[in-house]
Amino acid sequence: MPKKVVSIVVFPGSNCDRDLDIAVQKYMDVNTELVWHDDPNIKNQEMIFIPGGFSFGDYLRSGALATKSPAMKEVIRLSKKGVPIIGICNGFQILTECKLLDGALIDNYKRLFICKENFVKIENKNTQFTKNIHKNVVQFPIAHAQGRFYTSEDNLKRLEDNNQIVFKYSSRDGKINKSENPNGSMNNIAGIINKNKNILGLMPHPERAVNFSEDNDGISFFRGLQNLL
Amino acid sequence: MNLRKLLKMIYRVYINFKKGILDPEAEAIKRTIDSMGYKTIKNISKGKFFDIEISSSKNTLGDLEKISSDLLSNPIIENFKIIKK
Amino acid sequence: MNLRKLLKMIYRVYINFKKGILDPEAEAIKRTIDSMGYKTIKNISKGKFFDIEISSSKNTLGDLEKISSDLLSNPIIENFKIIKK
Amino acid sequence: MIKINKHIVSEHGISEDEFKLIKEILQREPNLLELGIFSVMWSEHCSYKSTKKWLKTLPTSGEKVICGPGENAGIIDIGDNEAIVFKMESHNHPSFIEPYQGAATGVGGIMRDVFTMGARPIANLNSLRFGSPKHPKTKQLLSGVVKGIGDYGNCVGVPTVGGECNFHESYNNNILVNAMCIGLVKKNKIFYSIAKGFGNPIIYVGAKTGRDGIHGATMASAEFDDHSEDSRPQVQVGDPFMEKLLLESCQELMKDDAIIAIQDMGAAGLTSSSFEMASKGSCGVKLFLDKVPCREDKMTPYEMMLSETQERMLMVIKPSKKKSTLRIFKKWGLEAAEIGVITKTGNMEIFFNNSLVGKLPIKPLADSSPEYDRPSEKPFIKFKKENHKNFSIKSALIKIISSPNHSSKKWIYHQYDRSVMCDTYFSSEQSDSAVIRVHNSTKAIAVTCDCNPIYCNSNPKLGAEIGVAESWRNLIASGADPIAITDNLNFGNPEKKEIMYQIKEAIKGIKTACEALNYPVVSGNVSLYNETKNKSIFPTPVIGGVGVIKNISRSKGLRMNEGDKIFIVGNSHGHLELSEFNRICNKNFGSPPPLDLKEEIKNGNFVRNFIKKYNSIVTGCHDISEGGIILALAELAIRNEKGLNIKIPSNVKNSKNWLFGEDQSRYLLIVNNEDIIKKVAKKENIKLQEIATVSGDKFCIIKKFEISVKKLIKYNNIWFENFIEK
Ligand SMILES: Nc1ncnc2c1ncn2[C@@H]1O[C@H](COP(=O)(O)OP(=O)(O)O)[C@@H](O)[C@H]1O
Ligand SMILES: [Mg+2]
Repeated sequence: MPKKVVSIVVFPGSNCDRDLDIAVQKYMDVNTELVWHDDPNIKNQEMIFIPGGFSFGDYLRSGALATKSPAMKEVIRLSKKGVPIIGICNGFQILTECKLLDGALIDNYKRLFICKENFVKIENKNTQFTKNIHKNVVQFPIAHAQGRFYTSEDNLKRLEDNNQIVFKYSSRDGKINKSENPNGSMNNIAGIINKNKNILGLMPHPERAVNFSEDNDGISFFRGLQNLL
Repeated sequence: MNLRKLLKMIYRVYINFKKGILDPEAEAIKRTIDSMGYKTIKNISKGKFFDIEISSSKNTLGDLEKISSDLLSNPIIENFKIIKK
Repeated sequence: MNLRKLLKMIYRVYINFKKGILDPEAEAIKRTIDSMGYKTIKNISKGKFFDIEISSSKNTLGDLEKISSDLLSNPIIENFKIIKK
Repeated sequence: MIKINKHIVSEHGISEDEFKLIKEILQREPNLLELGIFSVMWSEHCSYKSTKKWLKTLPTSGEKVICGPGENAGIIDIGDNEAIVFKMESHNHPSFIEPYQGAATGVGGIMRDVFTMGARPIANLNSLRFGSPKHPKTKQLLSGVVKGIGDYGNCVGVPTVGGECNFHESYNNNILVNAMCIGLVKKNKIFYSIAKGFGNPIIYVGAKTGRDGIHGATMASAEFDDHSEDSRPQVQVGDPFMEKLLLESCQELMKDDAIIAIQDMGAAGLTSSSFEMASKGSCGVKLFLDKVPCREDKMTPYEMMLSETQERMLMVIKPSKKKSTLRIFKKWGLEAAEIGVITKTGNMEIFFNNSLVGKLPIKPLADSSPEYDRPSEKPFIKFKKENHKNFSIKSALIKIISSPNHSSKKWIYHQYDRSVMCDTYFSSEQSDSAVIRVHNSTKAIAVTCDCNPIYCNSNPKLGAEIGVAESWRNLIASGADPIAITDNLNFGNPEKKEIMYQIKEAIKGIKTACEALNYPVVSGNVSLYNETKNKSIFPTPVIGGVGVIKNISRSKGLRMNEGDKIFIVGNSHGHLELSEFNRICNKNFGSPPPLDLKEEIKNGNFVRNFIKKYNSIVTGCHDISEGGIILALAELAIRNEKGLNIKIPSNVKNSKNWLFGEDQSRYLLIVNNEDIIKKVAKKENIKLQEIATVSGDKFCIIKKFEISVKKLIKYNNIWFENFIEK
């Protein structure tokens, strides 16, 4: 049987596209199609990834300029049909700027780019994206300057009530407190899902946690996505 | 003065954070000002603006509104205001 | 209205790039606006502002000048302008 | 037309003799455009006039060297049809004037030097020197420079994997920002800057030309005076997004065989890039300046030729590939234009508005660029008499690990994306050198930057030798075979005899060490006139070393496990002069520790072979440098959050000297089997001493003192936090 094909949308300033491509092919056992941002058609609609990086230099606000790309218009259309979509880092920023996900990602509290290893607690294991990850706490690096999740109090409550918060920054043993919050995100939020549960956005980089050792947590993240196809 | 120049107009779009959003930059600046010994500065807030040169058309303001709300600002976190210069 | 309120004033400090300094952000925004199909937008430039609340003193403006040039702006690449709101 | 007079000539930094030479070459008076071109081409920055004579003496070839100095960057062979391209470059003056943009554009410039040659940048490093933390400008300079370096590399998506950052008052008004870039290229896909083929088009691509940094190149070579801070200097703004577009479009274009020659527009912009390409290919050039994409109105030929707008490239391409080339640039949203043609006249002919506005012979201009043998004289170093302090071992250790230079640099490296590209095995806080996997292979590259200006100030030759040896040692400690270096020579005003002495001696030191270690110089950069109000920086010849690790599973970091034993390889004599310990005691005089290059080689080869042969026995490795044995051990404890039981050998007479001494050519080897290492060392006649056992959570020197590792970590973190937050 030929392998399934997963789409990765690439912007001129994407820089995690190669890393994501490798992780997806290797651990989801699929082929990939890189969709250039000005392509209004996305042929392979099984699943779509929006990679990290600095689409259009992240000028104005991270992800803002990317929302106007023809490929993103198509992503928005497909999202309504329930196509699974995952945005990582800049991808998450783009999805919030498109209003496909709630809230906004603004300057880190200390206003500095931050790159470090981080622990992330899986808050909701009942999503199609997370149900196959065995651990409750995973280690994914973060690397961003605008990762502080913000939304209105009402919205935040709705997100919590609907179980839309999927990842939170935590300690190694899953404790969630201020000292483990790298960027000042509301309630340590690191990743959320939309109401229909087909669109996931997260700031940490699972695709960077697949190298050098077989028990890196990114591997189980991508392996766990296989059953979606 | 020629006609083309007449038809060009500049609008300024002001954008600032909505109330209640923590702006660590403004806070840091305030702390620095305090530490410099200026006692009269009570408060400081930050925003950005865009000067947009537009060749007039029927729908100048409509276009500007749309660009401002759709691209230049993010309504979840920011307010905008358009003023003719 | 009480007296304290009367004595407070708000100044706005506008900061923008000096002429001739490359502003890659404004250029990137302009390209996106073009690609969105707005033909009337001719030019766009960017700046920031600070709203500063000050309890009046003898040297309000002098203080503001100093803060603006020393802290808020980078005189090597930016100009500033202070306006009473 | 402006008449050239004495004043204009000197404004351009051209001496009377040089002006005479210009007239000889042209057989007439130059016009302003031509004078401007001469001035940038003959500036210290572009012509290396004060150092050329001495740089020529450096060893630059070797079995693994594919391309030595003279191109945009140096290239070494790492086998399997793969090569590593690397170079270091300074952006000192611009970073002092505008730290954020200065540092950012420095990173951009060095990356272009590397990807111009066909390589994909895989790692960035930087070597930073700031003034005293007490100096009012230091904090803002530090914040701006670090943010500028981070933002630029992060946006382009190249990991910034390491470097060094030190504070010393000699840099109060002249900080140093040296950026290094390492790229990976297929050996049969290397591109050079040799223009060829009469009639071939010259293509300009990238940012539009503005009036940025006109006279930037001459500025970088002229001593600062009191006014330069207020007089509006020309700073360039970097656009990392544009850089990313250039990088990707060039990579795409290079898959095809369209490019004949390619060169980034760095210092002296269009002038130096076009001259260098033509001069290397012994051909002529016609430039049509009306075609140059400009950002601003009414730019003059003088401005266009001298502009230093960033993120621009110049290339000569095959005429048949013009269309496909322009299509690729269009796909990436880049502005490209055909601005000239290769000719056989040997002249540079510059046209504007259909008239010839400048004509210069290329070869004579390049070949007769001045070369000076400036007088030199050993300086007399005065030492201020100061009150010496004394410290116990414990308080000295705490003082050192919480000092600006030895505090944790977390605040800095957290701002650098170290993990993008997924090939960073160790960033430099995890190992003596950063280790980057060669993509899709089991090979790796090790990289490090080193310099000890305190040593160099006292004895520039020995100091530079030690710098080279230390970089060699750092590579070995990471499990690598050292291959070659790049260097960045930062000095004061070469027209002063004492400075010229430092320069010559430092180059001699590099030469001596590189020859002994079979460690050639393949690229480099010189930054002179680093002085303000007659006060020069300490001589700072930064060495960037590159090594290869055949199998990444044999690379070593600062790792240790409970129960491991730690051994010292090499002789410890207790040399305290100019050590970190003496410096905290206010003793700032004396000589650097002696360096025996034979012993360096012997110990280094022992460690190197031992790691290779007994990989599974060696948990980690660390070189011993500033701060001596005790600091090296403390760094291991802090890094691993694990305790150590340290036993000073019984024959040691003065434990302070022994613990803090900075004798060279030493390593700490962390092993899980003591018998084998003892046996092998004995057989090879290597000095080996057992020093510690990994155990518990306390840093304990038996019979002296103990302190919890938690506390050590706190002391190690405290300085940066306080300095930045306040
Ligand atoms: N100190 C040095 N040691 C070795 N090579 C050097 C040194 N300084 C400069 N070079 C070489 O001289 C050439 C010109 O360098 P440079 O002017 O820095 O290039 P760029 O045009 O990129 O600024 C390069 O090939 C460089 O490697
Ligand atoms: Mg170059």
